[in-house]
Amino acid sequence: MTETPSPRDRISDALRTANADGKVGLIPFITAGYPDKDVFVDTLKAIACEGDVVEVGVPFSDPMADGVTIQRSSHAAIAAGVSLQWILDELKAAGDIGAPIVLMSYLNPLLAFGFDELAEKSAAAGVCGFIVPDLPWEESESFRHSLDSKGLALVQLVTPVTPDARLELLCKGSQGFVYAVTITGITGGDVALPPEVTNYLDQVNSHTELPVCAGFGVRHAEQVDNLGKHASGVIVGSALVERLEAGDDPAAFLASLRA
Amino acid sequence: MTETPSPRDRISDALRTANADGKVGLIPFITAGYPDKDVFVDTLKAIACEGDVVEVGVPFSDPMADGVTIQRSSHAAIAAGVSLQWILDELKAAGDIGAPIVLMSYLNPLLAFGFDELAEKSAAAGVCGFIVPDLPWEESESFRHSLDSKGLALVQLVTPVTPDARLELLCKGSQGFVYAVTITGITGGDVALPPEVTNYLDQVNSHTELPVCAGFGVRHAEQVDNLGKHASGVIVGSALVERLEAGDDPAAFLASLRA
Amino acid sequence: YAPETLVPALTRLAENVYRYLDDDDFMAHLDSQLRGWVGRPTPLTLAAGLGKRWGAEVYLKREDLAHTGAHKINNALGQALLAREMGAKQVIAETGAGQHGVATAAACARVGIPCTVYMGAVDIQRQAPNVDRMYQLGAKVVAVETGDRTLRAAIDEAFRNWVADPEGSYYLLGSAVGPHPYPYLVQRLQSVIGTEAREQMLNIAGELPDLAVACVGGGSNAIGLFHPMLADDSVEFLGVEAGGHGPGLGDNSATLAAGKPGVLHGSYSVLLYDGDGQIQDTHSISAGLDYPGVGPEHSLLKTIGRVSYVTATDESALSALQECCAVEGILSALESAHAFAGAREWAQQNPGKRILIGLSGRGDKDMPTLSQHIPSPLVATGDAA
Amino acid sequence: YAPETLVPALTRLAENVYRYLDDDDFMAHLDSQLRGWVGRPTPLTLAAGLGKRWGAEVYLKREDLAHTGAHKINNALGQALLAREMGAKQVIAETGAGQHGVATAAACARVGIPCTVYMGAVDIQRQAPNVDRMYQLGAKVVAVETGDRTLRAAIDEAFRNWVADPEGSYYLLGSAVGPHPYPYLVQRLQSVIGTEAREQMLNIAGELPDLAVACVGGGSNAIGLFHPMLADDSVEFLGVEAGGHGPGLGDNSATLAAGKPGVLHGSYSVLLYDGDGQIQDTHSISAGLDYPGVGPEHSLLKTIGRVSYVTATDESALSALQECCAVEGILSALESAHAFAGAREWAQQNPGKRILIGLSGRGDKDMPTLSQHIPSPLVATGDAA
Repeated sequence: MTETPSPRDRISDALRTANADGKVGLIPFITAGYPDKDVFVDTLKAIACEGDVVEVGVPFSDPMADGVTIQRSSHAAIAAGVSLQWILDELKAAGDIGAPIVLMSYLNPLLAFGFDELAEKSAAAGVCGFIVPDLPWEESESFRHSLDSKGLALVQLVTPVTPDARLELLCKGSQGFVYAVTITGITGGDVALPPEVTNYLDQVNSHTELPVCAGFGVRHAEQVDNLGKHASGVIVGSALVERLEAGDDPAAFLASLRA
Repeated sequence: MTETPSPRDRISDALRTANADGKVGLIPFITAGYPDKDVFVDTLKAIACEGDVVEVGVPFSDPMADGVTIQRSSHAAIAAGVSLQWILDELKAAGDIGAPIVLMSYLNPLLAFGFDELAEKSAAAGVCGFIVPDLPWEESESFRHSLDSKGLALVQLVTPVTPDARLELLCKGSQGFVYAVTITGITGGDVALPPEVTNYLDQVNSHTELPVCAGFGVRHAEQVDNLGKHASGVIVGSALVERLEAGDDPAAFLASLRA
Repeated sequence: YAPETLVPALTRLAENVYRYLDDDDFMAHLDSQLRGWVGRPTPLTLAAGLGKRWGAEVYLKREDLAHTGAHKINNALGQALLAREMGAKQVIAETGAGQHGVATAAACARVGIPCTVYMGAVDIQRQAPNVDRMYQLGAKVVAVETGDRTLRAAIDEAFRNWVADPEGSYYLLGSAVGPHPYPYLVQRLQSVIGTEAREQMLNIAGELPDLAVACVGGGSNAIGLFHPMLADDSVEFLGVEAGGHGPGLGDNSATLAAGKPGVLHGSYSVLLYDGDGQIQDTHSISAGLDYPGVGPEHSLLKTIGRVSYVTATDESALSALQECCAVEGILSALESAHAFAGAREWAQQNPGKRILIGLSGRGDKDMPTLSQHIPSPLVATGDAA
Repeated sequence: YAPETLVPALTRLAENVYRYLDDDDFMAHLDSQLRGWVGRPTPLTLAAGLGKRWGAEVYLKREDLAHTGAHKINNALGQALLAREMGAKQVIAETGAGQHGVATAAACARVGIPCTVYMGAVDIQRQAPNVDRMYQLGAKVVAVETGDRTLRAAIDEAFRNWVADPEGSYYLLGSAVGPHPYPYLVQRLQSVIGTEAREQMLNIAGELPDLAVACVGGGSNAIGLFHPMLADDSVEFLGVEAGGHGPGLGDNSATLAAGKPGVLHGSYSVLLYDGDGQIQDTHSISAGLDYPGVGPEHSLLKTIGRVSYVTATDESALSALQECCAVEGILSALESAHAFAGAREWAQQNPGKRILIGLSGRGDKDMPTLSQHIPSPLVATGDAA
């Protein structure tokens, strides 16, 4: 009898399955309830058909590590009444959407909710893990403790400026996958990867058995293709949110990236 | 054979003659060339018929001891091209206007003209003396020296705050008449003289044989009548300039003051 | 609690902070610039007029007389010198009331590093004179149109831009907030206020104050005044937060009075936020106090009871400002006016005491706000002859 | 050369000036207020950046750091204390740039005497921030709509009002002009600048300057800086007047360069006037220098050749102001910027010298003018993700 995989393993498994199929893992990101609260779950299901893992942004008033698109979507979602509680309620009601869900949230909404209660309700809602951009490893023990009890992942972020020793620490500590942030986004016109990016991704891979997913400004299939040679997956954020804002079909856009 | 009176004596004589006729001496003041340069001499002659001595204001850019009416008229006259030279030219061309003329001027236009040349040209133009509000006794020697050579008066001003010893000095030093300034003007409605004013005038009189003329805000016959009991003459300045601005007949106004 | 992108930069900053703040040459150079350029020591003024009205002995620590007009320059100069030592190519900074922006612009010009200042669009409106001063001093000013368009949004934006270039840029944070080592660094650089004031009290008053009072937004001027006297048991401390219109959520910026522990701008401290963890929009008549957080050391000092924290409303700050103008001829910043309001109330409850007030800045920058609240009747030369 | 009405008041003032300025108690009290309230001594700043650019060793005497932001407070405080000793019921004052008005308002508030400030309507426009500061400090401000509606008209009007009540009012004149004893009184009270600067040069630079430079309008800051060093033969002096648009009559305020002896505002000195003796309308970008006269002691110092006087145009003053901002992080007043411009030119002709510049005030008040001349491009947070 096969043991049911833990929520955090479901994330890695989904990415590895994609790779095994010869595809780059795809992690679409949407800000919860944006631009329309009423179709949140429908949108989620639609992108889950095309993506391997789905990243749902919990809107925060002060998204200090994000660009203007995510800022705009966060403030609009808050104004529309989107909260962590609402998201968990929606997810629970939705049941399995077809892909593992990772919540991206700044720390304060999580603190306000309470870590233990959050872990319990997240697990119940089918959430598999968290990405918390303002929670460095050193200060994450209390939250990790709560997540561990439910087998939820705390995905660690690494960056091109992370020193090697710390890279090792973070790669060891990460769960689900390793989120490799780059600072300089790849612009639409330039589909070739500069050597410092490929070197960086190769170096991250050398420290971990987990899938490494790259958070770039991915907008085109060529980028995905090139990235796939150095990373297990890519995260598609702002570009997707902009498509949703424009009323385009998110699934078609995502499908085009791996065409 | 009677000696021709000096210009400065012509001033005192005119005031004493009025007093001998049972009248208060009347010294109308106009700003030269205001409000209309073309009728300056005509206006002068008209007011000379009613006044005993005529005071002509040389306009100055910074009349710091005068009120708004004289300021306004001075700036307008300068703008119209009135200068000390122009005034002397006009007076010379006019010949005898029927009353002794005193020029009122701040010091700087006189300095710019040159004291000796000024005394000579003033005497030639029929000017009998000067009133210089910003030339205190202590600093007047050089100018007095120039005036003396032509027998012209430098009228000294005294004020209610002048200490007694200084009052004596100024009264002794004055020529033509003593100009008794008051600070608080007598308003139209109040024709009675307050005791501090009558005391002040009586005190000035006690220091001099010269006629004492009061520079009040004289506007009504009753004021002139009351002042006449304590002063040899009154100076009518702002009220007359305002009549001229309004286009009223200056002679009729002056006549009404001694009616 | 900083984004991972900043962790190496913060680690490097912390190393340099420990290195240079204990380096005799660096500290001697800083001291000579504080004396020769900033104008330190700033005076201690006996405010006899206020003392008489309040029934107290009142002293003012005059940071309004420091170069650029507020205590902010102590920190800006120290960090600009540090940035130069660390080889920074540019400095970025946020500003609320504009005082930190002006101080940073001036310090960077003096030290020779280009600088960019992020300022909320709302604050740009209400502190226009300071915006022009930053331009004149060569800073690039960026109007932040996102979020609440005040100090908090400006900090968000400054961090966001630091994240984009954490090695080449030095983020010159203006208050005792943010991730480690900023609260420590700012406290160290601002402690010159309290160190001087302590010595001046002993020299001029002959004794330490019974109470030291300062306004608290982020809390840098307060921690600078208080820290060097915390070991003096006879001294009580009062931090005065912005009470705004009143105690309702969103009506004030009284973080310690109304907040809960939380994380914002990389530091765990007391914050104003709602049940969902969203940071609360705040209100204060003074842009410099209009911030939903407070330095972590103040949280600690409140918890251990060493410092009392109260609030002063917009109205009481305005009236205290006018009183200081009328009686002492000193036009205080609206921020500092909160300290005066708090001191006045404390004096009424504690008659006959010796009070030291941190006058953190001058009020020239507040003219647009003050003119709105306090009418200015202009008289013209009339027609009376 | 004052109206007779004022002679007794001036005599009484002169008696009191001689009495109190030689009275140890009065002078000790003044000194303690200068230290405790004004913030004296103001620093001497080594301006290494300017020095490097100019090929000189440059020091700045920082009157911009004095309370209310300019040297004017030295005189205003001294005279306000004198007015109180003399039992004045109210103080009247004129102001050009507004600095003297603000200083007088502050000093009168501190000393406890009501005050009225006369200010030309044109200056009220171009120095609006200072007008609001005067209001806040409790002064009554009267807009002078007569004459040229600048400083000169304001002095006319202040005298006119003093004439109306010479006993109850104290006329607190702001520059080293007007009838005796004002030029002497103002020189005495401003000499604290030069006395401090002389001592600081010896302590900090180790030697006296080769050149001391100051801007000259009425000339109070220049006489204050120069007077205590006139006996030092090794020191040269340079007074810099406002060259405005250029040398044409009416285009500048360069009294000593272009004027003749004359009488204005009760004093015989050099003046700008036309052939008819009418005082000339003047022009300068800096309201504080926009005056057609100059203190009589400057006339004398020019005549005997002890001080050289030159002019700096509006344009060169603006460029000097920007240079000082960019290199030293100090925003100087437009008035003082003329001294920088004059110093810069002198340094080019006299390489390698030690130059002391009187930085008479800060430029915050000039923001409306500077913003017109130096554009301020505002950047907003863009759409670049």
